[in-house]
Amino acid sequence: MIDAPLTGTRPAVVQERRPGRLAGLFHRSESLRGYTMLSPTMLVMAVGILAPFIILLAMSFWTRQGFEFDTTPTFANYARAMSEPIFGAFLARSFWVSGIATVATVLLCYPMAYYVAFHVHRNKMLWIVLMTLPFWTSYLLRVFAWKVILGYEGVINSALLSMGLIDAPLEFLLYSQTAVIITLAHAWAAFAILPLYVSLEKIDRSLLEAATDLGDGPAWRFLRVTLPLSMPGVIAAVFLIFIPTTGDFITPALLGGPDGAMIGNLIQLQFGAVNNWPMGAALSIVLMLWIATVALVFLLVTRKAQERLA
Amino acid sequence: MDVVDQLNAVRSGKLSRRAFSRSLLAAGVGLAAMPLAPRRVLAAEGEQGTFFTWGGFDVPELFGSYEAKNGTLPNFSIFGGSEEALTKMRGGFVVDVAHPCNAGLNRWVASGLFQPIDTSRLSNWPDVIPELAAIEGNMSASGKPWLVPFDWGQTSITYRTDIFELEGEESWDMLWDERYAGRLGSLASGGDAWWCGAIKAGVGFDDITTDEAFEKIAAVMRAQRPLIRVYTDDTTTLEQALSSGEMAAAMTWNSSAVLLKSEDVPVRFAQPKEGALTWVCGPMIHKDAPHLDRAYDIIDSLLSVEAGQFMINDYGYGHSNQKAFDAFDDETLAGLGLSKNPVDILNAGHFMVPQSQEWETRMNETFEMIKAGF
Amino acid sequence: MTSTDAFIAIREVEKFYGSFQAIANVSMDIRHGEFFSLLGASGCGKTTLLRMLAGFESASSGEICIDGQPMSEVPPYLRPVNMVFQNYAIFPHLNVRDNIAYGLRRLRLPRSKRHEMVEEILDLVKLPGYGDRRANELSGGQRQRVALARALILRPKVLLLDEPLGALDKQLREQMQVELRRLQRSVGITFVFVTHDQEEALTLSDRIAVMAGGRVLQVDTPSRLYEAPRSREVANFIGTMNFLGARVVSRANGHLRLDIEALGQLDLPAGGTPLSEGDRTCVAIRPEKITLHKDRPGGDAPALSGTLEMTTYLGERSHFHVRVPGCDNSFSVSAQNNTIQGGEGQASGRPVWLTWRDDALFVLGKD
Amino acid sequence: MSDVSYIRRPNRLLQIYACIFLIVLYVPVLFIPLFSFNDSIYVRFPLQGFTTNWYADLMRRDPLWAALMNSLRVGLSVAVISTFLGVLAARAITRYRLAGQNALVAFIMLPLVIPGIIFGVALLVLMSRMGVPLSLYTVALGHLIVCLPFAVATLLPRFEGFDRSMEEASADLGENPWWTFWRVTFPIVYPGVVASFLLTFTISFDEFIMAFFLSSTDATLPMYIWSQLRFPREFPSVLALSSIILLVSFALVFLALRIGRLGSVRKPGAGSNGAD
Repeated sequence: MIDAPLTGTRPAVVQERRPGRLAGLFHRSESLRGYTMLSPTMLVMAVGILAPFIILLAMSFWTRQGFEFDTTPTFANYARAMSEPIFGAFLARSFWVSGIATVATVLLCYPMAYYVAFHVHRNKMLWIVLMTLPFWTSYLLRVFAWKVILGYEGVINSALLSMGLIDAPLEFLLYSQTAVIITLAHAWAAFAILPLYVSLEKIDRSLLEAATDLGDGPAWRFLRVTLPLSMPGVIAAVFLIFIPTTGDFITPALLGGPDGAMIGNLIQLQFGAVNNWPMGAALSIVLMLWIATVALVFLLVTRKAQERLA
Repeated sequence: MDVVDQLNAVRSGKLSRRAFSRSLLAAGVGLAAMPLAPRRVLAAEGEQGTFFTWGGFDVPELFGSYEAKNGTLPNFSIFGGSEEALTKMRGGFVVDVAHPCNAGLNRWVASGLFQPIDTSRLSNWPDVIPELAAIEGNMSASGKPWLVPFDWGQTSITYRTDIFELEGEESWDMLWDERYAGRLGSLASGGDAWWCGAIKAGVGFDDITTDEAFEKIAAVMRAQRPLIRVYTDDTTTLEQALSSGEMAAAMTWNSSAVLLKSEDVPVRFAQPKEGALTWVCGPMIHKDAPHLDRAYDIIDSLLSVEAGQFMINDYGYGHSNQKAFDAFDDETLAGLGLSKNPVDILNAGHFMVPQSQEWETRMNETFEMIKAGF
Repeated sequence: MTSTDAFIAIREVEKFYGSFQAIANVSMDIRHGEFFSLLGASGCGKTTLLRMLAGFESASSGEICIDGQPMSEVPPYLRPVNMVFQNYAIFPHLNVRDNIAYGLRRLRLPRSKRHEMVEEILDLVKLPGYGDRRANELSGGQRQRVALARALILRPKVLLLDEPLGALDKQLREQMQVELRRLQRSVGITFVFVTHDQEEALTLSDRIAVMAGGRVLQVDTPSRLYEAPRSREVANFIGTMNFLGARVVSRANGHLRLDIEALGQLDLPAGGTPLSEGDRTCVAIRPEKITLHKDRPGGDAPALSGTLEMTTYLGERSHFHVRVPGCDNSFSVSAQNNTIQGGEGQASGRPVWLTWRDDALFVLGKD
Repeated sequence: MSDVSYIRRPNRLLQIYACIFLIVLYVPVLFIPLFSFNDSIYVRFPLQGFTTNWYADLMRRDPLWAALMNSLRVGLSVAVISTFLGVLAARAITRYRLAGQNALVAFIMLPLVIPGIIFGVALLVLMSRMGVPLSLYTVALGHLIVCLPFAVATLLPRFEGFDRSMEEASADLGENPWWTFWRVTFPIVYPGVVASFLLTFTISFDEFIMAFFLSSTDATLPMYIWSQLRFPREFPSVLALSSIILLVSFALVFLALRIGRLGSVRKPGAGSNGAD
């Protein structure tokens, strides 16, 4: 937009409350006002995101030296992250575990979101609240509760034992990747249900009727209309679950057992017991880059799949 | 409750939605404007000292004399392991008193974050068992100790007497017993497990820094890993697993066995023939302690007889005050793996030797790799 | 027009959005107490101009003065104008009374006084007793009245109306037109009214500015606009018009001798047109000023012969399309049904003759 | 034919699935109140007997109350600030055409797609490098970063659906931008503000990872729970407190829903006897 230059030759305004020159400029320049309004948020984000990341990036090129850091830049940490198999293995395990958990969560929540969007007519809000209320309890306690359920004398084992289906408690339930996956899927369900519900609810019902009218049965209608139109929700849900769970370290720490530890635990160790902050920083950067890559690939694949379907 | 009243008012139409939003906002701003640190609110009672310690030591029973003197309990900050604590303090976290153990003593002192303790300011100092205070590296150049011994105990094996079939004497072999593969537990911190591995591997604590020792211990730890159900820093997990029978034996401290016995679980705190791992912990004062007088009050309170009796009775840990043991008979103490003469225990077991930061880092890295399966 | 007439003076105002020129050098005056309409197709710049009066858009260059005061530095909330929005912009979170009293906050009136004013204005817009209704409980016409009341209660120097009747059905629209006119008379405030509906503009306005492509084509009273449009564009926009291409043969004594297609040479008054010999132009005639004959009329008045193409029956009158040889477009003829010679059932393809009174044909500006 | 359309006719299979889903969703959560009445410090089956001791015990657990208060303080501060900043940002984004707008929105949403551990670690590094002592303020900053994207994401649709002529009408009626915001904009986007407030409060109240890296002496409730997971003596009290929190939040939500429903029932009823 082109604004008139503020020339000094304008006739004086005889208005009672005459705003100043600056206020005038402010009143006229839309984008200036916009940026001013956005600036506090941006400032917080800059302090909270940009600054820490710059320092994290810098630190990842340092090396530990006793209590201090050697700030000579070096790729040693990244070289280690590449060469030592433990890091790659943990990264792969993290992606595997949270990938499975994500797929399971989205698959299990989709019918539920679908049900509420299409088959609940009264009190939809009540259903939404019912589905999100469990997430108002502490995450730690929910994880802990799963420990009770999956445990040696836990609910599942007791039930199976009393039904005579097993002779001894199943030990693989707890302290395993299975336990981590089950717990993550439960704990993050709300993050799948809400975006799925929103995207399904948005679908114009007349589109479904049109599909039926044009000869699609329920299955085809779902595949050719409902599913593609709800893809934004599916993608949002996948990102909202996959990314945070990849870096999770509490759930594996509490339920994972020796074989369930994930990259988050390794990073946390670098800042804790192992006390190698530069290595931890490097691992964080590596994790972030990998997540970005995986996310990108996922986006491309879904786009391709959508094109194929359409 | 305020919010409920407000909601009711909205419902009955007494309050317009605008007024409601405004009051909600006002409440939010009010609360937001409240200082985030509650200590400022307590300032009227005088600033209290901060004790940086393990969970479980933040109980009023240990601070009777402090409370009597200052009218309230000190502030607590809780850590999960002493490494984590040191890392945090090196990151600039200032407290008055922190609570490390003898294994970390050298590194804590080397960090330059602490000041020697003036024992003349501690009324209970004369009753402290001198051998505990005389641990290696504890004397500063000025002749004052860096760390005042407070609690001491053992890392050993707690096992279910009804499940674990003992073959011969109690021994560290119990935690390497393949009959109980998947039913053994271990503490996750290298500060316990690695040292126990050294005992099992027959490495003397004085040789623990050698490469050879590293390899031997690592081999032992690797052999143990497939047998372990879970490594955890969380003693509750081990206790629960023991009490449910999920585990037959686990590496624990004294307190786990005491707690399980009080719940009538048939367990024993083993006295392995190779000797248990022995340690002593105690408070250190931060060099920039903002409340130095309170810091001494905290330490003196920890050293009191009352605190000692609570530690022995409720937690099963040893205490540094000789007089605290007077209330207990020898049998009780023996059952806890304690003795009125701690020198007996210290001699019978393996007393942790403080190590350098480099060693700690190498050990932790190696042990974490082993735990992760590499 | 003298400067004292200019209650709102718009001087050489231009508005660019990027490189797009929304308003092109517009200058005009609006008199005090006048019902003034901005008429044009959508995108002609009429709403932009209105929003510049309200202060929501600033001019890229030029100046707008209201009651002698330049407005460019005055933000919307300090301007002595109020607006009725196209969608009425009734605040959904307030009831009718609070909506109407919205602008009174600044005046710091006692509650009872405020209440009284609202009741008074509710009577004026014929919504007594509706104070407690919420916005979503009102019909379109009621919303419009509330929007009017909300703006009028502040006694603005100018009331701006942005196509306020567009969202109403035909019957309600006509009713509201009458009412708007009544209101404007009774409050005596200058109204600036934006519309794309020429009939509405003709009905309501004291004067109308016809706009196209960001320019003002003509500012005039409704009758002058209808009877004497200055250009083909204006003529086309207001009502239906038949055009005949023409060339100026000569000009003398305020008369033009024109060579008109299909008609041959004719003398017409030049009016204010700046035409001179050799210029190409148009002559125009309104459909209702043409008389349709089944048989060749007598006398020597100019008459055109053609064939009837189509008849549209419109109840009180009928519309005929007549093709005349030598003309590009077919002629539009409108006649009251009681005056048609030959009545209903005019068969297509039959020959007809067209005649008109001498003064019905007039010449437009340069093409 | 039923009164619902073809697309919406009931599906028995889905109904059964929905029931099972809700049960699975709730069972783990309901263990918390269940064990808060169990007469054992260990959380395990079989149940040992009924007791309300843990609730009575709550009163004496000062550190627990301190942790709760800390979490409330941080949560409310974070909710107020992030909602406020979210309102500003959402308004700026929807109201003005800004260059690089998409990049700015993407930047704000960044924390949604970066694991919390990385943020926690990065902020910890920054704080320690700058010599800022850890406190509830640093925790609040961390939570703010986590919550802001949620606040903006909640508020943006509300502002996008906002009819700009409402604000113009207010300006036209003589209100300056400040009053226009409070008298028109805010009341209209109010439901979004409440949603954002509740969401950010909930997130902050339960946030663990940031608090893990950024807290000091003053533990937040999740940090306290974490420390108590290792010490069974206090743990049942944690369960008791959590049960109370659960109950209060259930009550509040249902109350709010009820009010909402009463409001929405009243409106059409009043409308039907009015318009035209």
